[in-house]
Amino acid sequence: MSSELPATSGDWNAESAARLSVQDRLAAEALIVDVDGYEGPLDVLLTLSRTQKVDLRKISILQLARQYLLFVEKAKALRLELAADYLVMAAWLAFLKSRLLLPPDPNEEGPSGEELAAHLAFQLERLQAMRDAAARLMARDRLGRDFFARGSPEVVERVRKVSYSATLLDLMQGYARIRTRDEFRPFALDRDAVYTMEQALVRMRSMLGFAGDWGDISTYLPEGWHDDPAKRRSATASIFAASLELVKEGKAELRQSGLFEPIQLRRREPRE
Amino acid sequence: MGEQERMVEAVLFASAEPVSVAELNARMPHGCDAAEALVHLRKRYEGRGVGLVKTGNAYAMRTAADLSFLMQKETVETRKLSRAAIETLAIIAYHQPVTRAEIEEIRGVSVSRGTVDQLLEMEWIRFGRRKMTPGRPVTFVVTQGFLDHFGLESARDLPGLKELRSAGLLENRPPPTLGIALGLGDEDQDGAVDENQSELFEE
Amino acid sequence: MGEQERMVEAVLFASAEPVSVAELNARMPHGCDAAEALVHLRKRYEGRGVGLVKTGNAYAMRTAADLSFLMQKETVETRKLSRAAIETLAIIAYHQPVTRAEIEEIRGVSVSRGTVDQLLEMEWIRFGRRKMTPGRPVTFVVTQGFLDHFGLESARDLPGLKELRSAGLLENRPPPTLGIALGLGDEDQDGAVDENQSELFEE
Repeated sequence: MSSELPATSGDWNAESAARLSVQDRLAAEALIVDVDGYEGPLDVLLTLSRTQKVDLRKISILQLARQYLLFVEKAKALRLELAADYLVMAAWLAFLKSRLLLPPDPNEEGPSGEELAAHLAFQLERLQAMRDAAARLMARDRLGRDFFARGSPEVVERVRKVSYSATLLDLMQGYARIRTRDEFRPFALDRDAVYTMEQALVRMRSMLGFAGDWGDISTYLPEGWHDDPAKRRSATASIFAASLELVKEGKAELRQSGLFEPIQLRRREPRE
Repeated sequence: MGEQERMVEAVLFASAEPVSVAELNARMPHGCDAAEALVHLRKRYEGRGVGLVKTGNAYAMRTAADLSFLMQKETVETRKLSRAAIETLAIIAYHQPVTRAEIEEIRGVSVSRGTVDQLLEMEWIRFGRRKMTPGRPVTFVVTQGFLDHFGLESARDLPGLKELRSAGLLENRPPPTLGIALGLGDEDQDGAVDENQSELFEE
Repeated sequence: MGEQERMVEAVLFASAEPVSVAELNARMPHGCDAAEALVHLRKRYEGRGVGLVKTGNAYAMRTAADLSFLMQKETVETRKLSRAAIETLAIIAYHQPVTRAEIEEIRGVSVSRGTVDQLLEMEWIRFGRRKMTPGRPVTFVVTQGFLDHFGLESARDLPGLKELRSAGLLENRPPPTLGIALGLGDEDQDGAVDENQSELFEE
């Protein structure tokens, strides 16, 4: 389904075209859109019914049926492919039209043409009512546009953090802890037995280039950090942390065959 | 100012979402009566820059709508809804609980899955109870989030609801089609069988 | 209630961040005096469940501190801020602007990148000006969010060492030294071993 329906207002009803006002013609020309623009046959009927300029309750279904059939004829003439439901509606309206025009056959079963027409009118009115309701709904004051919720809701996590994890007291105690330590202990001594992760990273980065095959990470311990238990522990921990960091960066791989087994590392070949 | 009023005020202020009376009571010390405190609080905030708003069975603090001009910074761009989505939403709101087939009957076209998905995703609609008709189709209803967004206390406060109802436009009037029109296979005119089928095909 | 008071109330309520007087004035219609409206508003909320709070040079609405117990139910999960992070944060607050080297100097251990990143991410610290020393290192300062969170008007309001001592927060005895502290860079020297481990698990 594509392109446009170059119909003019006159096409709908040639005789009355001359009598149509400019406004009527504009309304009718609203139909000159591709069929995709319509939300189904009922939408087309509703649009067509506006050209009648009357209350939907007093609409002439007969006239509407004619207009719709013309609309479909026009589309066919332009060799536009109409969706099946448009054609089904056309057939149904043709049937309705004949029922409305012909004198009622007393032997015929089923609802009268008037009943069918009344239901179609009801459907159109109901659809129009829903459209109006939708428009009114969307025009209401709306959250985030016209009225607003609390901009900084005191959520959950944050509130918890106040009471639990980082209170002013924590902060001051933390500070006090450091200052007290400072007053009594020269920190320089501590660093002796500390091999930082940064140091470990620098060391491992420079060595990584040669680690093509799996090797125990303990082999990365620096000289002189093997014997003193405190120093060895510090260096081991940092080497391990640095290994994890390298893995995170995608530069190395780690493996361990089981609990407490040696941890092995090798360089990871860059993927290209 | 009553202590309970203070508490309700604090809880509602702290939350961006509406808070139900039950939850208020649960959070306040035992023996408190949130409902009564809410009455006082609502009065206290009358005519102010923010006010107490009821939405569904919950309450929330919201800024006064006449001050929206101050809030350019806070305005959130809502995703633009298609015409189909807006109409579908209105039909669900006014006809709820409503089945997909009923929505299609009203709009005269099939409801695309994307439309329903979008509304579900925005948490403006949700599934309601299954209908006790053949095939037991699922129904859709609007959510509290919908009420909150459109500033409605309840679905009964939808604009024009009474008029629509008294005009009979919210009725599910069965089409007077029997026998003859069936041959045309018109889905819109037809009853339960087609309804169920369209659901089958789409799901 | 003054119209300007209503406006300030609504803006402070809806804003995600504390708002300065200058911004209030910029957002309100020409000729409004936000500062004056704030005075009235502050008075109006005295003793209520929420109150007007000044943080830095900006204003925000906060629930009353004595009602914080009401927010408990909303809590889902929290991660405790690690000791390393608290200490780093404290040092930044007390010594700002301070470089990483200076923090390490004070703490006696190196500061891990993760700790600084976490604090930056929480928006409790930010980068300050570079120091005019060799290498022009960056400095860290605390943010408005930090002041906001800890209910401080400015970092200068933090109690000094003397006050800490008189409040009993400063232990006069050095904590026992455990020479075997793990050297994971960011660990405390004086903490018990299990504390260090819990830090490992928390980060």
